[in-house]
Amino acid sequence: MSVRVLLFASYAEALGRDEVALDVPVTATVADVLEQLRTLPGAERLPPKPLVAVNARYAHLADLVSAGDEVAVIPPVAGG
Amino acid sequence: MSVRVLLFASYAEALGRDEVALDVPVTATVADVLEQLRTLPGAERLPPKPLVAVNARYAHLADLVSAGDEVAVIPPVAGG
Amino acid sequence: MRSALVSRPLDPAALLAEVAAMGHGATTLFVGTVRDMHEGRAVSGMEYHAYEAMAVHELNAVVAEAEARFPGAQVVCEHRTGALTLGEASVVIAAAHAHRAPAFEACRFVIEELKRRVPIWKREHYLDGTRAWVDPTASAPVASHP
Amino acid sequence: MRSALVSRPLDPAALLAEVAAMGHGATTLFVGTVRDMHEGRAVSGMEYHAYEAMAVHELNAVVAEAEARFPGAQVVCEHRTGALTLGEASVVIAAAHAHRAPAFEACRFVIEELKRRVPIWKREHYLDGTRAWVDPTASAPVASHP
Repeated sequence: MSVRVLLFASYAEALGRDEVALDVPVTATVADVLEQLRTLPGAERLPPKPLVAVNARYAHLADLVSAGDEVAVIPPVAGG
Repeated sequence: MSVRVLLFASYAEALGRDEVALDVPVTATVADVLEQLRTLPGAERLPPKPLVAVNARYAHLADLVSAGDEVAVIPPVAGG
Repeated sequence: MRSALVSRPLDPAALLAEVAAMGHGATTLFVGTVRDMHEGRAVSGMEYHAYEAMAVHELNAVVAEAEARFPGAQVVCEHRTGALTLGEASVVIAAAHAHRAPAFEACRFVIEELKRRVPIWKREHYLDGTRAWVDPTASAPVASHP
Repeated sequence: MRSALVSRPLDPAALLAEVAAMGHGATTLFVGTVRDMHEGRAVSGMEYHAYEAMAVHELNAVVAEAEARFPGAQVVCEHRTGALTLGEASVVIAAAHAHRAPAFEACRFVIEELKRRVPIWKREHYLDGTRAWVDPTASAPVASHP
């Protein structure tokens, strides 16, 4: 199945894009999506365990993802 | 010697005036001024140890007063 | 730093502007207003009285102490006197600093110290036509005998 | 309660007015502004980026939590996005309550939680022409490779 991965700020710069579609198994977790993402050039600059959101809510690495989910990799936030 | 005593808010109401001149001995302290003040009608409504300022600065009961000093008896403050 | 006792309406935006500076990343503001209830009684308005010479001195000392206690803070405060209607501002404090913690703490310090020692008194007017001096040290307002 | 992510200049006075009510005796305001120095480097401006759908949700959740944690508090918050110049406000929080302690604490709660979890990022532009993403978890800004 396909999930849409969003990248922001320094992570978008690291991978040279702010969005990428990834193919993952139907039983994939957030951790599996990250592992797949790490095969892309520039992904070696991501930290070992970045914050992740699924469909705009913070998620755990063990959470399952579904086809069409929006998986966002969240750099350290710096609002205010 | 004479000192000028200022009264405010509920204390001014208690004594029915906001200012009174008192004659006190040359060696008088703030406590002596208060004792003299207590002879006036309405002064029984003052608390036993009110806050006092001499010449617009907080003072202690044992502080000496001088001729012409402005002695203010300060009700509980309620600014803000 | 600046402080003042004023008889005209207070302008919070003006105090915010007064502490603005390129080196400040954080500005806090406190506005005290006359509210419609106090200790269960319906309030119609408030009179603020001050021992003016002393209040001006103490208020300035409080603001100076805030800036000394939080180095780099810029603080201004104005307190209103006279008759105020419901919702009107009785006090405005603006505090700015490079960082937010001292900006918050300087602002809070000023209102706490002001309430502790600046010789200002207020008389509440109630909807039932009575009035009373507010005594924060008492459990209930002191009845007024005008 | 209300919160928003906006691309126009923020208006602190409007937020103060928004939380005004006759039952409120205390109103606090926090304004975050772009300052001219950060960790020893001269800053010329700042870009704020957000994961918009999520930032709107998280910001609203933070403001709702502030009102739940301090019952009776009324809180509004606006956060700016886009390019800001020095001295411009990036965030404004107004909190009002009958009493001052919860007004201060609700305001402080919102800025602390916002900085902890709302997905907003900022890129500093320096006077020397370089720029970098601000990483509050790092000791120094992350170099930017545009």
